Amino acid sequence: MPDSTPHPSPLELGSPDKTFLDSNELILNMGPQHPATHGVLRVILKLDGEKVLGVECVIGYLHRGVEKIGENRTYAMFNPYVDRMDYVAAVSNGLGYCETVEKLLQVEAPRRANYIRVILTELNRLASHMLWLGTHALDIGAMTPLFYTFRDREEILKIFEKYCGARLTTHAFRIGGCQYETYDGFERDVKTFVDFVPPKIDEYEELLTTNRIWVERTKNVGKISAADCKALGVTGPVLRASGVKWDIRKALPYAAYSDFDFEIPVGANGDTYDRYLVRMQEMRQSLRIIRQAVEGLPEGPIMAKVPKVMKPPAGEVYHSIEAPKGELGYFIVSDGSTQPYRMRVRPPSFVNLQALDLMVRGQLVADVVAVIGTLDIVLGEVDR
Amino acid sequence: MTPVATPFFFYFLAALTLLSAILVITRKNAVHSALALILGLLAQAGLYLMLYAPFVAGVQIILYAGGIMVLFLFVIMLVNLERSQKEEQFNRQWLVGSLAATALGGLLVAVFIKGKALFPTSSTQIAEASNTQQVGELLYGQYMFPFEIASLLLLVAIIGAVVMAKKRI
Amino acid sequence: MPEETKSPLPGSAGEPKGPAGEPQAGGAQSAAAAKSAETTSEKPAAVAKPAGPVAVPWTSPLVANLKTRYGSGVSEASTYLGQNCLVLDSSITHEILRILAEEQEFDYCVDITAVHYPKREKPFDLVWILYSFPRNQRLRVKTMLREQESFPSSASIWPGANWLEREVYDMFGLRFEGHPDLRRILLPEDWRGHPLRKDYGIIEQDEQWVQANLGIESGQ
Amino acid sequence: MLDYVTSYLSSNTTPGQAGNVVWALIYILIVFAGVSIAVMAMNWLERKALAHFQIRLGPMRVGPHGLLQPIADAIKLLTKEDIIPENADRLVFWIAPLIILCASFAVYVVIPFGPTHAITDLNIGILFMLGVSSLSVLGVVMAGWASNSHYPLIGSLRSSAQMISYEVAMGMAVVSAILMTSLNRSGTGTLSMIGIVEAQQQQQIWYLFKFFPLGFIAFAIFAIAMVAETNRAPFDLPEAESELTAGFHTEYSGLRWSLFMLGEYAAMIAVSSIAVTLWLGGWLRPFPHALTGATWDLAFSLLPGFTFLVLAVVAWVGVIRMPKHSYFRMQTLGLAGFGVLLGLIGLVLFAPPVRDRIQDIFWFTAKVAFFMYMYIWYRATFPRYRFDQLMRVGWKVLLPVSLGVLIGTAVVGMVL
Repeated sequence: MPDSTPHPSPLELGSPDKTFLDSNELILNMGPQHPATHGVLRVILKLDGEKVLGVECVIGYLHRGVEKIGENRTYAMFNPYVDRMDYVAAVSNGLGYCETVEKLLQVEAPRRANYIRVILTELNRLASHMLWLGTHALDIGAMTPLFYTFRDREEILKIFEKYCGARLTTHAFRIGGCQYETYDGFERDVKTFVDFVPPKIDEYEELLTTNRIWVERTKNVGKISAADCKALGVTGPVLRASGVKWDIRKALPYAAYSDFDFEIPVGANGDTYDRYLVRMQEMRQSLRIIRQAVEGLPEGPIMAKVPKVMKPPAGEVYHSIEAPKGELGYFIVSDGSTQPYRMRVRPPSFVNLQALDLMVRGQLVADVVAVIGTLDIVLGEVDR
Repeated sequence: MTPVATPFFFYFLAALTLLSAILVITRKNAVHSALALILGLLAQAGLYLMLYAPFVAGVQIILYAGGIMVLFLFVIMLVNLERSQKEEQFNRQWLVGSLAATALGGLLVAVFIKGKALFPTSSTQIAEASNTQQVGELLYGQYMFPFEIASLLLLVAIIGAVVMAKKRI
Repeated sequence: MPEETKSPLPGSAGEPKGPAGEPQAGGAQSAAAAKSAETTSEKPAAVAKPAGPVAVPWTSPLVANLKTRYGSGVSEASTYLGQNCLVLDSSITHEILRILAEEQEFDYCVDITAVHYPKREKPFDLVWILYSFPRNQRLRVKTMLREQESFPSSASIWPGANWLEREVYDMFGLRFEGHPDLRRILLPEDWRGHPLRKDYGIIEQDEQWVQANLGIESGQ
Repeated sequence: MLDYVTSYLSSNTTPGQAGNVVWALIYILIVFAGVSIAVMAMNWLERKALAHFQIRLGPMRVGPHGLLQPIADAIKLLTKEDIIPENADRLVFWIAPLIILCASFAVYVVIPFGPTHAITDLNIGILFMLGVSSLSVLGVVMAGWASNSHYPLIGSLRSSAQMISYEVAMGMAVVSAILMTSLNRSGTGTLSMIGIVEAQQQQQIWYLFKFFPLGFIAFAIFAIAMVAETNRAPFDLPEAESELTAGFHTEYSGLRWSLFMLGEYAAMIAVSSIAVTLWLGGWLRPFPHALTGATWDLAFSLLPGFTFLVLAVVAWVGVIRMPKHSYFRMQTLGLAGFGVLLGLIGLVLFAPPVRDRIQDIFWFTAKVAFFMYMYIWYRATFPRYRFDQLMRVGWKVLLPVSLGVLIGTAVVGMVL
């Protein structure tokens, strides 16, 4: 057990009604309508001049009661809802949900379906990381990468659209496999994309990786140690940037990930710059996985035998996948009926956001923006 | 070079200076006072210009209006002003104050009348084109020593300020 | 929190009567809830249907160790679908959690959540999902709580439990003793009731809250 | 009266020096109009160039290639509702943009677009410029304070701290350039803007290249400091969108906001003019001494007209590439008209009397335009500095280096 982090006490949010020399403690409210909070996150900053003494996150503005909805819909009906949580990585959400229910039903998705799932999920990871990079760079003041990443993300969304008709909330998978067979030219499209992207990633890196201002803005900003990460339950690239080589795709493989050869990029310092590098490397590794998957795409059925009316035996199961943001888990309790008795989603953004306070203490206001960006949160997932 | 409407500008600037000086002490809001002070300083810079001392006017604008007053405003803005607005602006010592003011005014008038000889009656006009150069020569030639002393004094003040500020960090 | 005492009690209302449109879902749910309350009150997995998988007892040094130390406090240790689960008595759970974290290297608290079984004597299952980085092993710890029963906060074991427990409090109304900042997290401060309790129907949006704060009909 | 007006034409000085009020007013009007048009053009260019950096098209709808976009924006801003926050200090809120605008435009009094193309030539020209432009800090501080809101307050504090800090390094760099003027044959330096350019002419070298690394370093320092001074990327912290929404003018909208923008762009052009005057030889054409002789003179004097003709050709290429559809007829006609206008201007510039008088202005403008392009380029490329890093760059890098350059220039100048 690592030395537990001293728990940040809740801020005293009294009005700074002091005069003269005491007056430098300032409460600044960021959001919920603020360009840098990536949605409707409200952050209350307690400042000493520009130095952050502490933050408090106020969340829930986007709460839609997804878990309650899940308990009142059948298993198949709830499937599209999960796309609405992390809406920039909807495919990952769907994969996690489908696999969990499959586990509960004791159904195995066919091999071909698993390969298609891996391809689409990794494409989605790329899309999510590209969106993250663009907005993160924009927060730090570099406008241009945003447009480059959106240009390339568009290609991914086009593949999604061709595959299932939707771009963002794809509902790409069904419980038991995939509903759609790949369209004609799917392999060609994906291969073209895999060849097309690496130079683009080089282009982003050229703009940022060695840019002095970028390095100064991100190095040693929002540092978090591996021990703190584990204690706070932080997962995903944030954990890996702190030096923990842990990725559910490797640790507890799911879908077809055990078939592929890829590396887990790891950082050393756990600062914003390392997280940036880790995510950039992850994009390259995703491309590697996609290439292997599309080249070895097996023939066969895409749907396992799943009863029309799904009534999983009573029991409970927790299953998690490595979403672009971290560990995305589903805990489903079945009572043998057509609806889940309890549907719990373990969102990575929600847990990761908790680390914000620890990461920005003692840093400057501008760093809060950088750190919110580097945590890569999606408020739809935080609030559910 | 023929000056245009000199008396008008002189009286205009003089009136502006006086008006802003009065505003400085009568405004309750410290920021307004500071702004009035800036206006006064700018009017003074205009007066310097009329005296064919463009260098002094320029320095006046850069240092006083542009530099010092910004720092003034900084401090005023950071300090809570609510209290000062509620407080009474003038205290009860107006009798003593006006006495002192009269005395000072009398002194100035007396000096002006008695010591008329001290003031040059015909202004020796410095050529505008080389005004700056002459100021420089005076500063670095005749008044070298006092100039250096003054800069040393400022250096001491800067170091003192840094030391005092550091203690709080 | 004052609303704690005012919150609807289990079994008092049963299924809420929503407007027409959702009666089937509500009926199915109440039936399901009743059935689960009857048959799976203790261990839902144990009485699975004939075709379904069966939970098998989980034996490991860890379980043996705990059983010798706490005896009957470890009421069940089972493996269902390859997932290990410990069911513990609520009085010793906190202690065991601490042992798991500090001695058995379960250094990552994945999730804390709860399940509501309104018909049961102890209506709440409080569930921890733990993970051990060194062992690469996942473990589920469950304990059962009574209505109004509070439980020691595990934020002192895993600081990350802070928000997770706040969410459990927000959604189920379970209180955690010694929690550094037990407030509602997702719902507004003045929300009434705890939505993930089974007796808080999906239709039963807090009409009053919507009316008061948004000035509109809730439209449900 | 007519004599009074025409008498100036034969004189060979600026209207201010000649004491000719009528011509001074005419010049002021021309400069004011010219700068306003330049700001509009800059606005359009920035949006277009930035868009192309970022694989976008930028404004395309209002007029051909969005040429009328600045005008549309201006109309929009002028007709917007005038909002003053309830708790704002109305008087100060009202004055702040005016101060910034006045400060930015007053600077143009001494900018020499040519040996006689300046409103006046002050003996303390460069001092006047620095002084007046330092007044715009006041406007920023006032705007931030008067808005009575946190973001503008922090924005204005940042902004004014930044402007004051970089003014120091900027001043040092300027002084080293002024030192170079005193190293001429007659031995007396000058602060006059025209005098500085003439000194470069006399010494037959742009100060950028004088004492080779020294002049260049001073110029580089100035080029960095002037970006910070005008609050532009990568030093645009006061307006850091992602942190402070819009900095000191968060609460401003409509006309007042447009005054801030106008002031900002005017200030950008003004500081670029200082850089051009001090280091890039002001209105002097490139290679005035290496490439001499009547042929070269003629070639260089034809360049302005030639540039406009090239622009006209570009416009006409645009006309040809326009889709042939009735929907685009107005756009095509507008672009064609614009091309014809540019071509006509180019032809007028070929006429010998115009050619000779306009050449200085052309070169000055071209050099300023280079800086304007750099501004856009910075904005497209760099992330934003953090406040403490900005201060560190200003005080710990630029200031010591500029002091070193100053001492170095003095020493080298004495030795040579």
